[in-house]
Amino acid sequence: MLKVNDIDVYYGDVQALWDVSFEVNEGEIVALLGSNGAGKTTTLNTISGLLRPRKGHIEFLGQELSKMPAHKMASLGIAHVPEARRLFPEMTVKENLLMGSLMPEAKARREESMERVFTIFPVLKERAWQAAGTLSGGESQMLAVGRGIMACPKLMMMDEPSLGLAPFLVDEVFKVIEQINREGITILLVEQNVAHALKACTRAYVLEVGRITLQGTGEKLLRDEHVKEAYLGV
Amino acid sequence: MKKVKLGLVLGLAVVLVAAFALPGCVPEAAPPVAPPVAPPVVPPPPAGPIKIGINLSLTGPKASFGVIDRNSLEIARAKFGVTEIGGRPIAFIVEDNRGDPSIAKSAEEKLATLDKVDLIIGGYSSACGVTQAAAANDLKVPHILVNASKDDITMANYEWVFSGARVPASHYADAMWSFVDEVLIPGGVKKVALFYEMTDWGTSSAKGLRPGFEKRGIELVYDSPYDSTATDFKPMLTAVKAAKPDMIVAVSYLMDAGLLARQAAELRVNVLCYMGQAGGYTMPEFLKLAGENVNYTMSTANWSRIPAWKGEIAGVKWTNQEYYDAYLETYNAEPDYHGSQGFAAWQIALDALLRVDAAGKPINRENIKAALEETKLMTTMGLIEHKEWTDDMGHHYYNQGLPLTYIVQWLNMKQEIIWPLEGKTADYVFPVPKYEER
Amino acid sequence: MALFGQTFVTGILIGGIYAVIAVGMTLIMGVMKIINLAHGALMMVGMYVCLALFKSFGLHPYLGMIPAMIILFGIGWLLQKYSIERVFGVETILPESQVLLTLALGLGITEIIRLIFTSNYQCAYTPFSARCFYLGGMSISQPYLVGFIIAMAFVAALHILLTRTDLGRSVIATAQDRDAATYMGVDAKRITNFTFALGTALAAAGGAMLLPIFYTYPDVWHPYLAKCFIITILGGMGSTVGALSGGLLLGVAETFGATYWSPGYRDVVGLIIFVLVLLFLPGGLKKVIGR
Amino acid sequence: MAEIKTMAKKSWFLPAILGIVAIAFPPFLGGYFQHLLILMMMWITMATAWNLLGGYTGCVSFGHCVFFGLGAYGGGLLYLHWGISPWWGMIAGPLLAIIAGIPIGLVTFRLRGPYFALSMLALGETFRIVFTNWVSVLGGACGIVSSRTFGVEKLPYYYIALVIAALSVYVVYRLMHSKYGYYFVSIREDQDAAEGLGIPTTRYKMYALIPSALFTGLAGAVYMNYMAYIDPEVVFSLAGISIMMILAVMVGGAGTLGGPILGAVIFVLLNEGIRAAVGPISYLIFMVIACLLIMFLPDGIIGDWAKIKRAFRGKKPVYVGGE
Repeated sequence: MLKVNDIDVYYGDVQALWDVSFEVNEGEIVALLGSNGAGKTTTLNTISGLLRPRKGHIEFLGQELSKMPAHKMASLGIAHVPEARRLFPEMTVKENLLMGSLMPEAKARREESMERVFTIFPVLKERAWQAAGTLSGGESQMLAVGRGIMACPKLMMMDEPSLGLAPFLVDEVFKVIEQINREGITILLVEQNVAHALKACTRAYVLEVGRITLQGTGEKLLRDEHVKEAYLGV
Repeated sequence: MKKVKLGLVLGLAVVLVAAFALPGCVPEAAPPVAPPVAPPVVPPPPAGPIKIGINLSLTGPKASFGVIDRNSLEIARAKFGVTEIGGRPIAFIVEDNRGDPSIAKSAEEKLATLDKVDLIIGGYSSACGVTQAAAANDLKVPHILVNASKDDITMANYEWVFSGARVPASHYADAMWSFVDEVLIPGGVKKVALFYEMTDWGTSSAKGLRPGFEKRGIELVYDSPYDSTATDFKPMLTAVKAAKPDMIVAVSYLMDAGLLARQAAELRVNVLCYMGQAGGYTMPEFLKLAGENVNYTMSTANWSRIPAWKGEIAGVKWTNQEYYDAYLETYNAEPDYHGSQGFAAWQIALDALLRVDAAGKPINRENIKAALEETKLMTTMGLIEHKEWTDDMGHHYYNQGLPLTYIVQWLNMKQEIIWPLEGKTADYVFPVPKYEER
Repeated sequence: MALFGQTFVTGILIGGIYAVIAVGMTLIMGVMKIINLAHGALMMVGMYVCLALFKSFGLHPYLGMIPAMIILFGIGWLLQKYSIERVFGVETILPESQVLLTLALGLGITEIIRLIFTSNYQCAYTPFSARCFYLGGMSISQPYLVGFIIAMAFVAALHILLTRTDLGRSVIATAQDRDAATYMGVDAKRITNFTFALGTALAAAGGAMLLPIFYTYPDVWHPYLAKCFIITILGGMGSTVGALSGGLLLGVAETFGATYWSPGYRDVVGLIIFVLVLLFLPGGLKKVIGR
Repeated sequence: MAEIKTMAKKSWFLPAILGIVAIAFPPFLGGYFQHLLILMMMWITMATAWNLLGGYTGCVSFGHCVFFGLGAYGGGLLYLHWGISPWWGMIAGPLLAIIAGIPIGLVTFRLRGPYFALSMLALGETFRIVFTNWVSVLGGACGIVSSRTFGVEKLPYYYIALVIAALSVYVVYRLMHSKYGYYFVSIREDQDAAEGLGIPTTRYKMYALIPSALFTGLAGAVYMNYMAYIDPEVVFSLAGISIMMILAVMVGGAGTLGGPILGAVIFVLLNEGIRAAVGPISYLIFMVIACLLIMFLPDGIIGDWAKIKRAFRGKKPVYVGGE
């Protein structure tokens, strides 16, 4: 579904990614793991078109992404649930959700998707008229994910959905991720919470200082010595 | 992209070089060994045109009047048809000073030293007038002031600066006092509200008015400056109404006069007499903006197309009405007293030039200056003489004329002269009817 | 009492017109995060379009408002697309170079208008301009009232546009988080162009409402630009309700300052409010009233 | 060619040449050019002073006319009230500017970016209106006509303006080559990070503001003495003083030492040159050029020098790492 081939990405003159390649197949949950500053968010922003690779290609459903303007991604069926939530703080919860479904196909199913989000996250229904800036950390995360669901995407890219959440909420979030995936949305997950992510994902890649160093199924990586040492603290 | 940038940089370079070269292409012929304290006046070459520098605000917020002045000078030049004197053609060199005193000084310096003009005409705003007059006097170029009304300009002893047709700000009201004494005070005016726009002109006019009221025992119940660019004068007029004056005296710029008349009518600020101080109250725009609300408004004035002032220069007869018609025809707009001052400035200049030539002397700065000192000429602003005199406020003026002032009243949407009585075109209406009863 | 009431009514009526001009500025400032110093000059262009229509076709400024808004929408779009956008987002030592560009544009536009229409003071006087009615000793000017009503209608329509439509929500979203809006599929550049054009059209509407009660000349805009800043800061960036309340508040405060203090210090009142709000109520009235 | 380059690299070479030209040349010029040179020196002082606070420290002030105006009024008020020679304004003016600058800084430095710019703009307007209205103390709208110390002579004014301009450039140069300069730039680049490093940002902004106000005030005092006439409309002008200062700096290059100097020279020459050449449409042309400069050289001529060189070289590749 999504193929990233050999991309190099720069911030100005500073290189951030070297020869990054990976792919996501339909129906999978693919995790992109790594510590702070490894280049995970950079990778997502490059797929989203906010950054441009100097070298390499990105393909989504057979279409070349690396030359397409950033705002076209949503219409192709890619939903980006960004890091640090990036909600619209002065808009209400409901308006934030509506913003998720601007593309014609998603717009046609707006009511339906809204119901779906409210079933998954009942608390959002209670807070529907509250400004997004006033939500708690867990609620904002739910809203960010909910906004992604509103887009009825083919691929959802999630950037650190568990960041800064209480442990029981983290479990909750991963449950939701798996549930969304079961409903037919492919997921590209960027995480620092390696243990959780590896359990949830089909396959995973490890990014270290801008390079892919390891890849394999979740179970395989869970048993990998390097992963154990560096990320699982075993 | 690259090509655009290259073109831009090249273009810029050309402009810069031009900026250096254009003013500089006439090499400065400064006197080689002259002592710097008193640079001698370089006599202009006998042949070549007679150069007249025009230094006015043609752009910027004060452009409107600078343009009227320039247009009027052109009309005057066309009207009298003198294109050459003593075999030398007359050339106008126009400089735009944007109403900025430091640019006005730059322009004056350029005219005097690079263009080597024989005479400069200009100065609309007071700020520019001050610096232009000082520069002209330093550079020993005769300068005819057009509008700049600040009293101080001709109170400085500038022997090269002539101010015939322009009225010092504190004398705009001269004609009013006899009217106050003979009509208004007997008619029951005891309390006056004074408001004035807060530039130099408004402030100095107000300063000239206050002692006059004080001397006559008339109480000032309201006295305030205001910003002439405001949209809404109702707060001020509301306060004026609450002060219950018998008479309003207003010093207004241009469009604020119209708005004030309109809004005074809306608020029904009824007084026995609403007296403007020339400026906006005598101009064509006043009628355009205030419509029928102009009626009964009085104003001091120093020019109107009605008085049958006339004269003859270079064998061409003129009247005020002819100037008015020519302006209306050429520029499709009505002139006002600023323009008349511009017209008069060329009358004064042309008269001086012709007298120099008639006396058989070469036309140069010294001789023009000497001729201007002798000026005694009927102009659109009345009889002009450049004299040294002291007024009752103790102001001592040099080379200052005193154009006649009188009072007009708007009646049936027309300006009529009502005072002094010997020049009247209509009888004054006093006290004026209330707004409700009009 | 009549003094107080008259002052209050006058302030409210003029404040409504201020609000329309400022609401365009507050939108642009909210979305682009730069101060648009060309806003006043564009309002002046709107006034001249109305004036030209009035002079040549006798079209009343209230009707001329519609073509004026359309024309200014186009001018705004072009200016944004071909000039301001070029420096927008370019890394510079001082981001304020963009502000300076808008200023240079504003002054340049003023000179173009001067070339076309000359520096003369002009007005669109109709007998309607001076009509008013009286209510308990207070006079209420009809053109002020009509201007106020149209202004309120514009602010309301804008508010509905911004909160009830996808286009409007995209504008607000872009103002709050440009990248996140892009993730949602919003073409932020296009939305910025649209916002600039819409803001410009609203300034033109404000100019059209001023024309029957005021007059115009190429430099007419300077005080209005200052008022727009004050209202934007007072109301909070990007907020229609903030701009409305800010406009009304400024109108009333100025009017009271002029009546009870001195007409000469009228503009100082606004400036003092401005600095106080900056210091003690950062974010403006928006913070207090929600949005 | 190479020799010239190495010589130019020595930091004293260019200033020395410029200095000799600036000292030796003007007596041979006519009055008009001397006048332009005086204006140029005044603008160099103002642009350099603005650049210290705006360009280096990142506090873009849209209200520097406050300091210019106070600098001018220092001497004006002495003359108006006590008949003291406005010459003393050269001391009183800048002093007044600093005295006003300290509270202004304390209040406005709490704000950042566009908010700081706007608050300064509002202050500039407030000063203008107060000076216009308060007739009894400040002279009001009529302004102050004062005496001229050197009469018709222009050269003394020129040399004084030259010394002040040179002094302002030297002071800024020394400041920027001390630890202060380092702090100033770090505040501009990232105020939060600077605060995180323990730099008292408000105090350092004040250290930038005081010399900035001082030299802007001195320029005002020179203006006052030279023109012998001031009024609030002119010296507290937003479009004529505050904005033009920024424009001069931006054209030359903000945050560079040479930028304000070059910008001021271009500003005066371009302004007067176009005005003399084309008359009333000059302002439009001036603004069009300003627009193009900002659009294509947003960091100014010196700041974008590399860009200009690249444009001249056409498509030739730029070698990184020197020749």
